Amino acid sequence: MISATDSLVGQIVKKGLGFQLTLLIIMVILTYIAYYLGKRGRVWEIRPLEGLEAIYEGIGRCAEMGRPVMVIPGISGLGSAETLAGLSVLGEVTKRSTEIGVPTLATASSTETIMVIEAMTRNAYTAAGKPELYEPGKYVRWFGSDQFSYAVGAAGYILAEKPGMLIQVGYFIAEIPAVAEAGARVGAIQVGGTLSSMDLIAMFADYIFIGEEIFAAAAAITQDRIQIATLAGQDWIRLLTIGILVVGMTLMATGSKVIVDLLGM
Amino acid sequence: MISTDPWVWLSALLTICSYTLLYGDNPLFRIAEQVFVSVAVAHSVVMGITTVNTRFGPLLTPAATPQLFITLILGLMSLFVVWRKYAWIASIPISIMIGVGTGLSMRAMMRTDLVGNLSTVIMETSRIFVGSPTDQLGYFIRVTFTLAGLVYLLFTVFIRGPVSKPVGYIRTFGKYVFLTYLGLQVGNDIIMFQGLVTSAVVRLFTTWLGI
Amino acid sequence: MAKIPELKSHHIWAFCLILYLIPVVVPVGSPFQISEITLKIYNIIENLPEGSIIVMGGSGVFAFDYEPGAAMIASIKQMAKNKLRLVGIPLGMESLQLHKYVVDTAKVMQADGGPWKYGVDYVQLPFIPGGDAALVRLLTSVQSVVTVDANGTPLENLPLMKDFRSYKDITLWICPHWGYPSIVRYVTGERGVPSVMFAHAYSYTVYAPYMMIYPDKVWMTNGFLGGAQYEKLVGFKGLGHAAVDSYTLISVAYVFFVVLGNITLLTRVKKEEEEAEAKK
Amino acid sequence: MSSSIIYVRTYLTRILLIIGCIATLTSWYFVSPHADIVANELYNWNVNIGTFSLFVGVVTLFSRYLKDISSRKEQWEYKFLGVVLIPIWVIMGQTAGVFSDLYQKAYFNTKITLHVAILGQLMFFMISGAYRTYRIRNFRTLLFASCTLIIVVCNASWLMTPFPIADKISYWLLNNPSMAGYRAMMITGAIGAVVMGIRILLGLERGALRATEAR
Repeated sequence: MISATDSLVGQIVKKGLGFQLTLLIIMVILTYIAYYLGKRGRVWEIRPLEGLEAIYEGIGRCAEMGRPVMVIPGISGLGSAETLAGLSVLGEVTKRSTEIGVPTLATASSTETIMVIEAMTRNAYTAAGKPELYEPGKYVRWFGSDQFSYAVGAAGYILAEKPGMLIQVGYFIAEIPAVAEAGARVGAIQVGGTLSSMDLIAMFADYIFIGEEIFAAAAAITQDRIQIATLAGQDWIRLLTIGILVVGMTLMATGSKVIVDLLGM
Repeated sequence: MISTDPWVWLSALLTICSYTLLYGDNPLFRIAEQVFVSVAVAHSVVMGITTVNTRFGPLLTPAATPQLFITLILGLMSLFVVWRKYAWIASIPISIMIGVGTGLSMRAMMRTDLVGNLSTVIMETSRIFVGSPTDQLGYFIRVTFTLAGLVYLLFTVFIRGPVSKPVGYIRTFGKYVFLTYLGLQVGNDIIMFQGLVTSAVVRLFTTWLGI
Repeated sequence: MAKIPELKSHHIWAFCLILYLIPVVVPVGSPFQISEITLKIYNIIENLPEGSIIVMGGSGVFAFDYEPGAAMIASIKQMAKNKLRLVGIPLGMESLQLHKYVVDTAKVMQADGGPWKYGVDYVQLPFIPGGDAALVRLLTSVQSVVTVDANGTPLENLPLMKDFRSYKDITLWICPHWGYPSIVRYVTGERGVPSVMFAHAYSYTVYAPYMMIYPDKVWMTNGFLGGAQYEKLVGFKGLGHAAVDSYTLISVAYVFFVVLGNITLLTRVKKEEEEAEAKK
Repeated sequence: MSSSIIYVRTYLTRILLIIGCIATLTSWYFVSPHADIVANELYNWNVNIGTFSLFVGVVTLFSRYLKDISSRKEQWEYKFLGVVLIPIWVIMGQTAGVFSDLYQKAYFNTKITLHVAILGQLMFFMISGAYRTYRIRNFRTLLFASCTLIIVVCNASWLMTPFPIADKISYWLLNNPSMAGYRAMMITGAIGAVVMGIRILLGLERGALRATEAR
């Protein structure tokens, strides 16, 4: 009976891909369950993130020093998940700093991102009961939509305004050194996070969001149930992979290659 | 001897213009940047026209197929992405591209980046106790660092009870694993960026000025 | 203890620029050894049977791919010497220009006095859009994706393309581009074709896990250093050598400035401590 | 636009997306010649449709530049340069051909030269940045700076020549601790990518289709 089933499966599923297909199906199920629970109101706690705590502390220090905070949510448009995470951070920073009278400055290279930042700043001042302090273009600057014209403009903006804290969270690539070096010159505390050029951010930043921590930070800030549920679903899969690794390594230590064979590589 | 090739002169002058960035924002850098952006966009147009000619040329011959005609329509529809009002027209060809791209990325990521790495980590466990001490240490580091890194990247999982402390230590260790990787990567990046400066310097002083 | 003043960035940059000029005026000619992995790749290509088809392909940005270009040029010289055949498959918008640049610089074509004849030993395909979907389809049927070469010549008129129909005809895929993950995932992972990447120093660190996944099928050199090593193996001096030459001085400057930065910090802390002590 | 048309449109795009995704997955995981035919056809379609994406940049750029030039917005002069340069370049490219020596020379000596120079000068920022940020204040900076410096010196011939082991140390560090750190990220990145795919497939994530939603 078993061999008959095996041969039937063998006729349908390609050789060596059975486990990968099973894992994919499990991932579909886990993702959907997490989404379903999130939609029904389940909220998961997110572990403390060093970068986020540093940002909150940094706002206070900027208030003490009488210097502004500068936030840059990356060089991409709104289609990038990293930029959206950066905007979540920016929204929270603007809200908190406006409440205690610290100006939040921002720049970006994409015009659609600039529009969103401008709206966020206006809302933050209105919510803080200080709408008279808001002026379009006063806190948000645009230096061109090209990578390096933005970088040159941002560096000049930093040198002129001397922010006490520089936050770069979003989508960045090779232009990071040109901007972050200016931050180092004015002695700003730097917090950064991106996926593709994290090494360059890490070189300059005092606190970093490592890898997908930027999405965790965005979810923690917005408390968006679906975002948190996605994070939780991915965590279940990460736990599953850690489980596969631990079982596989234990068996391998006893001389059994069964998990490796099952993985089909 | 100084070069007499006009292309070399153009290249050298543009290099100088771009290096004025180190002095600060200035019109020379802006000109260089505009040339850069314009040529990049113009190149994509030239490539686009050439590729359209190559791919859709058969439409004017008896070898034309209905599929080719359909993809021409879909391709033209995709251009509507730039007009906000009619962007929805582009959603049809884009949905095909996203569908195929998503499927390809899922199967390839699953095989190579996920299962491939898991299989490799497990295999490496068997090599921790064989070979030279340097190799043994290397395999030990590979396995433990990967596991610690994975534990660090759990965000909503909280282990309570007696094992919570050890897991906390693993998580802290995971953070240092990433810092080690990032530090080593910056070190290796240096040779890349400085090599690009070298090529610019060689262009200016050897090719242009003939030193 | 006197406080060391902070250096201005412009002074540091001016100093570095002078350092860059030194090897141009007086070549340092720094010696370096050949890494095991570079030698291994060299030997793999060296031992390929005459007439084997090698693909140079992928997608990337030319300016970044300038770095892998150093080793690519050297390997093309080696291929021509060993009577191997090469097909260029550009999957990125600038890849065609990179392919032309490396082949022209290697001077292996008959027009440049080399042994290769276009269409017989080397064919350059045109840019193929479509990303990974194009690559996946091309692996199973080259002619269904592309029908002419970069000059517009029909593929059936090129003798080399008669022997190159699918992944089964590829002996080795070399990627001098940033987009190596696609090559590993689809060419090596799905079709089992061995692949080499002349990696950027940046991409060596991030693509190294692929070498561990496919230890007998994926190999990478490391940046300009790997390029210089490959040039040395093939026996000529190109951009790799120039980069390594200037790196000799720049690496010293890098260490010097880090040490200086720390001494500056130390003197500042000491000074602050002394001032605090005096206040007491 | 009436809501029923929007409804039909949304479902049509969803169905096309699912067909593309399922065909690609089915042809890989299952023994199915029919799925192979559909997938292969869709790959060819992708290549042809992808050709047109090359024109999107120029349309966007031109519409923005022309607007800025007509309203004499700040730095319109540079944009004017772009508007003049692009057609000239396109004519040159079409006349000479992309694989010609003339085109190659023009492209290499402008765009590539500039790109290499701009990227290269980041090296200067990295050195002055290292001077300021690699100051050992805590364990984190100690670890980070030492890792960087070890690789910087081990890659240098002045150390490699008297101490050939430097090359081995460099590769050992890159192939072991560095590789393992990135591998953890690669694994979670792959999980993230597959989950993103699943969410797109299940209609929980609109991804790039967001860009084409009617406003």
